[in-house]
Amino acid sequence: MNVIQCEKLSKKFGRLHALQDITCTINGEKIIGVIGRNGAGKSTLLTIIAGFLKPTNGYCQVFNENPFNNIQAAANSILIDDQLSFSDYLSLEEILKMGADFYPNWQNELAYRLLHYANIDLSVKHQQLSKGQMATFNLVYGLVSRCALTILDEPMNGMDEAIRTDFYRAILKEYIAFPRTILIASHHLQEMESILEEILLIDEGTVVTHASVDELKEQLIALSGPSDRMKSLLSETDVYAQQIVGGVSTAIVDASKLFITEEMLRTKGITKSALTASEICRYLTNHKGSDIDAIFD
Amino acid sequence: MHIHLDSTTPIYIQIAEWLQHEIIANRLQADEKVYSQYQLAELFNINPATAGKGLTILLEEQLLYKKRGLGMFVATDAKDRILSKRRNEILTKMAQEIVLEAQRLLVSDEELLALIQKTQEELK
Amino acid sequence: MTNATVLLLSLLITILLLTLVFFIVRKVSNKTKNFWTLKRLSIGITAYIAVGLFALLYLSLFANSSIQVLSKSELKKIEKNIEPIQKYDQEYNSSFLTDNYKKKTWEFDFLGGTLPVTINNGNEDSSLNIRHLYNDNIPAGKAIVSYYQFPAIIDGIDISDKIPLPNVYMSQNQLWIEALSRHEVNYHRIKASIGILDFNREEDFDDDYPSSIFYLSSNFIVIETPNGTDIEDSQGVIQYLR
Amino acid sequence: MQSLTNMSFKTIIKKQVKWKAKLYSSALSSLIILQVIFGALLFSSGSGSSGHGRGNLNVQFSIYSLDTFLFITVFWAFITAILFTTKAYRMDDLSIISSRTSSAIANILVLILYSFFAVLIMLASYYIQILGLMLMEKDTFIIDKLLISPSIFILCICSICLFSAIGLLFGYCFQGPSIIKIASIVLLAIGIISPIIFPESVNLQPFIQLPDLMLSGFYIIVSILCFTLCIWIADKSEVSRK
Repeated sequence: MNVIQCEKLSKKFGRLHALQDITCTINGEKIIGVIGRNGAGKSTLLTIIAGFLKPTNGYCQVFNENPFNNIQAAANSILIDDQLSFSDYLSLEEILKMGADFYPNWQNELAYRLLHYANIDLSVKHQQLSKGQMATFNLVYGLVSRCALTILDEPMNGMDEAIRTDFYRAILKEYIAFPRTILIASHHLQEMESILEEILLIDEGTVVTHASVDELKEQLIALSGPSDRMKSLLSETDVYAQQIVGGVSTAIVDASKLFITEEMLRTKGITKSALTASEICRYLTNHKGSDIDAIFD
Repeated sequence: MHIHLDSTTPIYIQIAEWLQHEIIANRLQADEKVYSQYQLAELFNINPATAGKGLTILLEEQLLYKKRGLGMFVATDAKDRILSKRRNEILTKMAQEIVLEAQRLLVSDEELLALIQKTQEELK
Repeated sequence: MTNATVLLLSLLITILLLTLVFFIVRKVSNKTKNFWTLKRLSIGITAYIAVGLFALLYLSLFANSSIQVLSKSELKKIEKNIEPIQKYDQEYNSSFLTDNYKKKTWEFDFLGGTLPVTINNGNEDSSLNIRHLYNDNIPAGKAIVSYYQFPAIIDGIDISDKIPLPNVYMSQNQLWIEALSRHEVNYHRIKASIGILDFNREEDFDDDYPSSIFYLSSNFIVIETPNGTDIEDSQGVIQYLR
Repeated sequence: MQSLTNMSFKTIIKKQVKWKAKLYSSALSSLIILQVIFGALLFSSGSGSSGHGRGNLNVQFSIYSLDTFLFITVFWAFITAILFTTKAYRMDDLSIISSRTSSAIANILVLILYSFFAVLIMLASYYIQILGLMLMEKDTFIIDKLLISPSIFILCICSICLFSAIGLLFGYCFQGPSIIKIASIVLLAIGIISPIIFPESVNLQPFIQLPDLMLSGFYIIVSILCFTLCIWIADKSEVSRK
């Protein structure tokens, strides 16, 4: 069964095209990173999947049902973002009690342990928490609810470095303990890359690529070598970025369009190196003329 | 060992290499049960699927074998095969790189051989 | 401006006032949010309802008002009783002046064969019904002034006790009768129903049973003098009864 | 694939109502505060008065009926229902299992439940006021009707319910799709302007003449209509988090 299936999904807010022709399928229990720049449409996509918004065109299905205003979809999915709010009259402890009442797979003890670890006092109220604490609490709330589809939109915003590392590990451990589909939207791919299985890269409201992390990492490579030798090579492939420093040029190219053996490269004195996933995402979503240096020229 | 995220080598290959290393170092004996993908995931803080991919590589090379419902075990001749493979593949590749680098740095063949001999003596 | 617009405007002003108070209350309650936990809130609300229930219980057990609201049948009876008064009065028949209704009597001595009477109505709204009666049993030089109060009922309440008695006195061999200045009585009536509805529905069926019985001649001041003694009524407001 | 949670709509509504009824109880406390304030302001004058002048006697009745408290409660119900549709309340629904439809139904049920409590609070305020009055104004205290009749009780609940239904509909109209938003503004404008231009078109007399229970029934029908519209709009609405 497909967990999420989007077909030619688009969403307009007035004149703004937030999403255009999103087609993607997510199946199985995976941790998937939804990556994109600010305003790429990540949050809009996630809120549509969570059933908060209605697509303007196309359709979106979650667990083979239209999630919009659907109570079964709501019972099996949870969206955690910085807008998550709770009544002013509830202490954190009571919030956990409420969560336990609603979500059948709720892990109350785990919540207590995680919050204790994060040094969050359970007797305070949600809006009294600091930004980082609130993000931590929200993430814990999302994790212990153990919904089949857990959507985390920028879950680590405001958390400090140490707690971020801890909670990426917490997400992983919770996932291993209770496999489910976890969507994590973030622009900090670097720090969560290792726990992801797939990456859904979104830019300007469309899906740029949807691949496993390893596949993504093989999409682009960096070549560097003497400029004259590079020139002929680069004409055959798509170049994403190029920099020439003192006769040595470095270029980011599409690996799938590079038909040349490693020996050939070596004899030409060109070295090949891999890029990190976050670098690849950056290059894939680089728009023409979006080079910051160009502005200062 | 630590997984290097920013290393040019993909994580699953690093996992496969680590397991091979453990076999060579006798920390994983023949016919011993190896880590499951979940154990590896927790150990290295990586996605279980990635860890599984690392195991699959070894499985495909028949360095591991699967017992249904029990998990994966180290093949009897795993250590020998790894060692011979390393000799063949890795060493050849490294030699190639050394030679290429030597050419680039205009080091003569004699000088290169002497350097290798000298390094061997030092590390003995 | 029509009546409806006035009503609409006053309603609007009331609603504005209410809104203002409502939001002030909310602001204040937001400030004390930390004290008002859910538990304390529910305790507070329950306690308030309980106090209300206690008030009701206390009222229904111990509230005995000294003033009774007359029932329809009682009203009917009273109406029947006092209806003839007007008729008798017009026929100069004094037989309606029974002792039951006599509230106060003054006795005065005076000199001479005539008694001058001066009546001071105070203001124009109050009119005193003053009657003159010859009484053989009174010795000469004496006059008896009696105040009779017949039932006066407004909205089912007998207010005859509240009607102020006039000031009656002799001065310089002259009888003075002075109405007291305007007098106000306040009642607090408890009606556990919806007033607007009652008010709009009332006119339909209450015609047969008036809840108010209040005739202009509900009280009389009767001056009794011995036979042969005349009354000097310069204002011409005194009627004679047989 | 792990098995999906299957929760019936009814269970979720039940849980939502349970939590909402608890969490929104501050609304009831603000009703208490409102009533205490207005009860104190109108302590000595009551909700209505009628004056009767007879002679030099002025009889003033201060009538203590349910009107003031009912008016406040009805107003409170209207505002509270609108507040239920505001961001603060809507956002809280998103952190639990809910859909717009389930939230709307839960809101409606909570409002109906609160209508009942509001009547209790209203009566509590009323009887507390009466008790205070009895203790302070013992001599002028008249009991026409101490106990509220069941039909008036039902009518009170129904009127509070009606106004909360109108308020909720009002709120949902502004949360809903833009077509509904525009349509409701136009309807509202017509509703406000028409009685000003044609005051005689507003004639509530026939309604007021209806017996209490029929009036209640009419209120219930209108409330159901409003509530159904609310659910229908909620069903079509997206989550607005602005």
